[in-house]
Amino acid sequence: MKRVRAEVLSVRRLGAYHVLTIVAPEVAERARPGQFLSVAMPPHRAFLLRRHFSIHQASRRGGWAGTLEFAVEAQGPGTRWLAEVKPHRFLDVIGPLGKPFAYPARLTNCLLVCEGHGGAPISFLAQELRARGKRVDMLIGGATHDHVFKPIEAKRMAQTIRIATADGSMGEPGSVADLLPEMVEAVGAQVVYAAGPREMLRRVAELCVERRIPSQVALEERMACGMGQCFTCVVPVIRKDGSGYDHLRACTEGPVFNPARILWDRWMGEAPEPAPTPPEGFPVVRSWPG
Amino acid sequence: MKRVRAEVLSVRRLGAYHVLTIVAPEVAERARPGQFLSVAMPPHRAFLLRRHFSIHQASRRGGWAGTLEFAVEAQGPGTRWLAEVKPHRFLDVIGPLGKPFAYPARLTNCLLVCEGHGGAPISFLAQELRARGKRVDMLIGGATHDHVFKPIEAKRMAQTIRIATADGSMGEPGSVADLLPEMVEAVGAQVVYAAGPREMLRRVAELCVERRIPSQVALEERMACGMGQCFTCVVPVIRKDGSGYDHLRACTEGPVFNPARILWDRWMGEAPEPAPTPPEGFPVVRSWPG
Amino acid sequence: MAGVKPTMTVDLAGVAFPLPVLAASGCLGTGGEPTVVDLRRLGGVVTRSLTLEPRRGAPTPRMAETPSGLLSWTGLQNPGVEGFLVEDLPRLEQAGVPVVASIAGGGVEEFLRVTSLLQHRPGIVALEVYLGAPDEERGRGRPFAARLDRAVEVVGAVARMSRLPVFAKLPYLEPDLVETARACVRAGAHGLTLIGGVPGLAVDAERLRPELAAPIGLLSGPAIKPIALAAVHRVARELPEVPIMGVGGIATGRDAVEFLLAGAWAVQVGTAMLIDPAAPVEIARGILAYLKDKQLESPAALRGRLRVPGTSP
Amino acid sequence: MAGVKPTMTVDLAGVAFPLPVLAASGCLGTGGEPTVVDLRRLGGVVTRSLTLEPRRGAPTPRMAETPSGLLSWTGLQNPGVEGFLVEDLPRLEQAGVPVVASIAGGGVEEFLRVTSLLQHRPGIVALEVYLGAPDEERGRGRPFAARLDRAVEVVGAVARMSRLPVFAKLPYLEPDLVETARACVRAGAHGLTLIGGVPGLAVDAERLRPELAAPIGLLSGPAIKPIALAAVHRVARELPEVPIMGVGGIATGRDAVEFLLAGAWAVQVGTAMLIDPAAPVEIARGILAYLKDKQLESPAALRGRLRVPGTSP
Ligand SMILES: Cc1cc2nc3c(=O)[nH]c(=O)nc-3n(C[C@H](O)[C@H](O)[C@H](O)COP(=O)(O)OP(=O)(O)OC[C@H]3O[C@@H](n4cnc5c(N)ncnc54)[C@H](O)[C@@H]3O)c2cc1C
Ligand SMILES: Cc1cc2nc3c(=O)[nH]c(=O)nc-3n(C[C@H](O)[C@H](O)[C@H](O)COP(=O)(O)OP(=O)(O)OC[C@H]3O[C@@H](n4cnc5c(N)ncnc54)[C@H](O)[C@@H]3O)c2cc1C
Ligand SMILES: Cc1cc2nc3c(=O)[nH]c(=O)nc-3n(C[C@H](O)[C@H](O)[C@H](O)COP(=O)(O)O)c2cc1C
Ligand SMILES: Cc1cc2nc3c(=O)[nH]c(=O)nc-3n(C[C@H](O)[C@H](O)[C@H](O)COP(=O)(O)O)c2cc1C
Ligand code: FES
Ligand code: FES
Repeated sequence: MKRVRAEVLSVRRLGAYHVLTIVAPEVAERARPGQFLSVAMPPHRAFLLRRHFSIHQASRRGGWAGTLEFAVEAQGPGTRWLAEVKPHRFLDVIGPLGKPFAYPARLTNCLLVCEGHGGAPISFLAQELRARGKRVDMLIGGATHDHVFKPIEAKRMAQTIRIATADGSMGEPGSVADLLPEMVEAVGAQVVYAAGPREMLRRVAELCVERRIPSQVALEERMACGMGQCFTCVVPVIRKDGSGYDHLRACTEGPVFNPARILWDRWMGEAPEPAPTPPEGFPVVRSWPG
Repeated sequence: MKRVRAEVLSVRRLGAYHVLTIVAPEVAERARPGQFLSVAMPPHRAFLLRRHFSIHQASRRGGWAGTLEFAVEAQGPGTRWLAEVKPHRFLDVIGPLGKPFAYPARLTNCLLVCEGHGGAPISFLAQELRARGKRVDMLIGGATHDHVFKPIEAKRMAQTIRIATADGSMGEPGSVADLLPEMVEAVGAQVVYAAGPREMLRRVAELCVERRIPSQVALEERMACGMGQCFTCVVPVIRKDGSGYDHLRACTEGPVFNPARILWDRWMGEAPEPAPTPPEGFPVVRSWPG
Repeated sequence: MAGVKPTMTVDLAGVAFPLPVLAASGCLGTGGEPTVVDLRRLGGVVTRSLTLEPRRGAPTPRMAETPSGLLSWTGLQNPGVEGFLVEDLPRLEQAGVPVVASIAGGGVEEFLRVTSLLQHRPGIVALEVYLGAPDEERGRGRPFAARLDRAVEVVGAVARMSRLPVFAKLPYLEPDLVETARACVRAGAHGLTLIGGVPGLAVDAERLRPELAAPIGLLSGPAIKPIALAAVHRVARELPEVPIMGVGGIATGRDAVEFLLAGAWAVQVGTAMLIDPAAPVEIARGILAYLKDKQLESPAALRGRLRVPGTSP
Repeated sequence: MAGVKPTMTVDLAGVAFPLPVLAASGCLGTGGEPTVVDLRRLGGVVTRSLTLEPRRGAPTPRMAETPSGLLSWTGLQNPGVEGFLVEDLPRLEQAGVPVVASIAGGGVEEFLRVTSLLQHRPGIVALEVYLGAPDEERGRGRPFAARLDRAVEVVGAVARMSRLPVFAKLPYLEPDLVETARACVRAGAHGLTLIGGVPGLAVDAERLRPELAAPIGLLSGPAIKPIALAAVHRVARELPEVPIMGVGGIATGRDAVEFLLAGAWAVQVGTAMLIDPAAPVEIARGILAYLKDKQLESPAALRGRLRVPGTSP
């Protein structure tokens, strides 16, 4: 990972997103799909922490060599600030961070599933898989048609593509997870990749475990540092030997995980937990049985 | 006082200052020299409190009717933000606040003394005194020639004017307070008005008390609200009956005070105080003998 | 969606406040000053803490700005009970806003005398005992709240005398906040106001001096919101029957909702009102919008609804 | 002006730190992770608090952003002493940075076993006893620091065993901070680290849940700077001979200078390093610039130089 002062080349509106192109050759050179960037906020703000964004594009060749793209969905103060950044401003960027998606060695049929801004890394992945001669099929979704990430580009890259929106304003109504079982059959998916909201990822995980399809998901967990220092971004992941689980950092041991090993209930806060001992104002360490 | 959404018409660089012109008819109508404005800071900043500025100009007639001017000396984050505000942006402004300078009824020879951004209210006052047919003489100073506030305009309004700068880059080297005794004699000052740093004001006060010249000074004390609500802005002022002193709010009972009644030592933190009782983490109320 | 029309009235210890948003003590002068705040649109006004005699308070400087916070110590400057009754109360009464009188004193006796002078005055609906006030009698200037026995003594004495509901206002205490709150309630407090700021220091590195003459001040504003929320949550969980006024860093309707969810029955607004005199009005509007959105009938429906994982809702 | 060339070395309890700026516990992983932080340019590294066995820590979410602050609780996740010695210490040693091992445990015994395993390891120059750790033995999960007797017991036991200087790290306590600090020193602590964050709560009003699973976390970052400064000032004034590491909200060289003026001997940087991994380096540079500007020879020359009006300088 590198820390760079990256110039903003452009900010383009894209439906519900703003796509920022920045100049960061050292980062672009190494960036792989699934990895992310961390961007510092401006000084004197009440919001201090860096914000994290999946790498949507890294150009290593041609006229755009050395540039990176990421897509921002403006929600809170940090993303709103970024969406309004002016070209030629410099950003304090660290990247590439985290573990990328692994490419399949032998298997060829890759089904890529995304919802919302999860489309940013998935679209990058589609491109890289295609470059490796894989067959790519895609399921793309979002809250409204504005949230469906780059459907035209997806059509160009994918063999087949289906779209679902929560409000039915584009493609089928509902979640991409509803279309998943059918799609897996239809395209003969051998590997599934997914990025997007937890509920959707969890359903992807369940289906893939059930059908024994190898899969990888890119998660988002709140990150204070994004660089492995603070341990605020952990995800409960079952150990390889099955002897329990560990809290792994989404920023360094992720954000790409094997969904079969994630303790989804626990991660999503639905595990039946013992009532917390009275913290009396101080946090309490709770031991979590493996 | 009124609270208004005021459009910024222009921001002009003026030496070390930025002069902002805003549209605020209801405020402009009532504004008098010595009064001030309070300006809200933008959201999501680590600096929250309103900032306060003397009214430098209030146009009630002509093409600029309904506009107000104030001069900002960029020092900290709040004033730096204001100095960079773009025209047509709206500011949340409350004003006019505080007690204005009183105009003399019979006396005619007014000596006006200022240093730094104290020139902003003093220049407004000069204009109003002239409009009332008074003789105005001025002493203007600052750290460097860049800090001498509108000397050309002052020359137009004043019978005589002398300038002093700390670094000697304009007028005489030193403080305006050094020139004061001479100037008082030379112009036959009957009333003295002053605005600027405490050290200077205090010397003005001493001279005026000694020579029994009526005088008024505009003070700056830290203000959390500027509207009389919080009592953070007080100044120790001797009671009229001499029976002790009160803590008067600079924002409502000032910022213009009779300097003869200010306990300068105490205000400037130089009064010999009893050692504070151990606060043990909590502030301690200390009673201050009158 | 059936349009629920929430009522905003809240009842704390038998006092009905028309809105769950009050002006916090010390942030609206004594309440009688002319101000851009529209008193009629407040749920209530807590007065500046009142002592028997006028107090001049701490020397200046009295404030410093800190990251997302305000550090201040005015040292209980106030016009004294008489001054308040003559100068300020009439205007508050005329506005028809419920007045909570914040009472202070250097010792128990003073608290009692202030209580006796205030409790029969029309317009005053409750008393708030300021336990952050320095105990000049037995505490060498430390606040009454710093010693459990003294807090209990003051609150107990006032509660026994008072015909009005009594709220005990506590500064931030660690780790004994819950214990002190409980002791105040046992001693007779009908409700609690949490919290009154956190001690802090600001340093002027250029002049090698504290920014405040005090030199320690109380930190308020958004910076302390998480601290105040934790305080309210902890006490409300242990004392769910006791009316709590939540205060500390509330600047938006959403902030207020967070306090209500954490267990407050109503909220007070201090620093935010110094910045935006209309803040309490906006905050009340925000609570109303939230209630409508969630189809809830009153602020009380939010009380303590925070779902802590692993505990029943 | 005669160019004074300040030396930046500071001595705390016999340990010479090359710079007065250390990485605070828990904010540099265990210290062995690859990071953009250049370890060689730190005055020292305080490790994540280490327990005997690996701990998995608290469930997620573990953090929330608050106004000018970070609320977090990781629940002492750490690889255990063995994991640390094998995985992390070698890399720290190789970088040649002084290592302060932060030790934790659920009870006195665990603190002692951790001490015995760490105190002979080369590279470790001091121990920091984390009294914010939950007392699982006798405190029902409240921190050791919440009970004076327990704080004294742990610090005393570690200090008696340890061949290295021992720093007691205290969370924010009100009103008993000075008393607890003094008791820790009497019990054998050679120095103090102040402070370890302030308990806080953040609420997600949409989901009616606390933002943190814990649900209470520790507030850190600029928001708490005034609180930490007051803590350092109060303790330093009472215990001027005791080396204090100041920590809480330090983000700039100027912030660090404020802590040194208030009485700290050195500072630690936590949250700021999560945002800007080079923060400690910049902070050290800022201190140096200040010393040069003021013609002072070392950070020690700033110690407690804060001139409180009415007291002798
Ligand atoms: C690995 C990773 C990749 C991401 N990729 C993208 C992307 O490509 N496009 C995009 O629009 N967003 C992405 N996000 C989410 C993005 O980081 C958050 O939307 C953003 O931080 C919110 O900041 P805010 O100030 O707008 O909102 P606020 O809600 O004010 O943020 C408050 C705090 O919560 C954290 N936070 C809020 N939402 C999230 C979230 N979903 N995930 C992690 N932390 C969060 C923030 O970082 C901040 O610390 C990604 C997050 C992670 C962890
Ligand atoms: C009645 C009055 C009239 C003023 N008129 C002018 C003017 O015409 N032009 C001008 O440039 N400045 C004027 N000032 C000073 C101006 O308010 C401060 O320079 C400004 O608030 C500093 O804000 P900052 O964010 O730049 O600095 P910071 O130092 O970051 O401010 C931090 C805090 O200290 C307060 N503060 C800092 N300096 C002063 C000061 N000198 N007086 C009062 N509070 C201060 C700020 O309001 C803020 O709350 C006036 C102040 C007062 C009280
Ligand atoms: C300038 C100022 C003066 C205050 N004076 C008092 C007071 O006299 N009595 C009191 O109980 N609280 C006083 N407070 C504390 C507030 O009532 C409130 O508890 C605290 O500021 C936290 O709330 P906030 O963050 O909304 O300001 C004062 C606060 C400020 C900022
Ligand atoms: C994510 C995180 C983890 C922390 N973990 C520990 C810890 O394990 N042991 C400890 O003593 N302090 C821990 N702290 C507290 C810091 O060392 C420091 O005391 C506190 O954050 C205040 O300093 P700051 O404002 O510079 O962050 C942690 C702080 C953070 C933000
Ligand atoms: S975000 Fe800090 S360790 Fe992952
Ligand atoms: S600044 Fe609030 S009373 Fe003057």
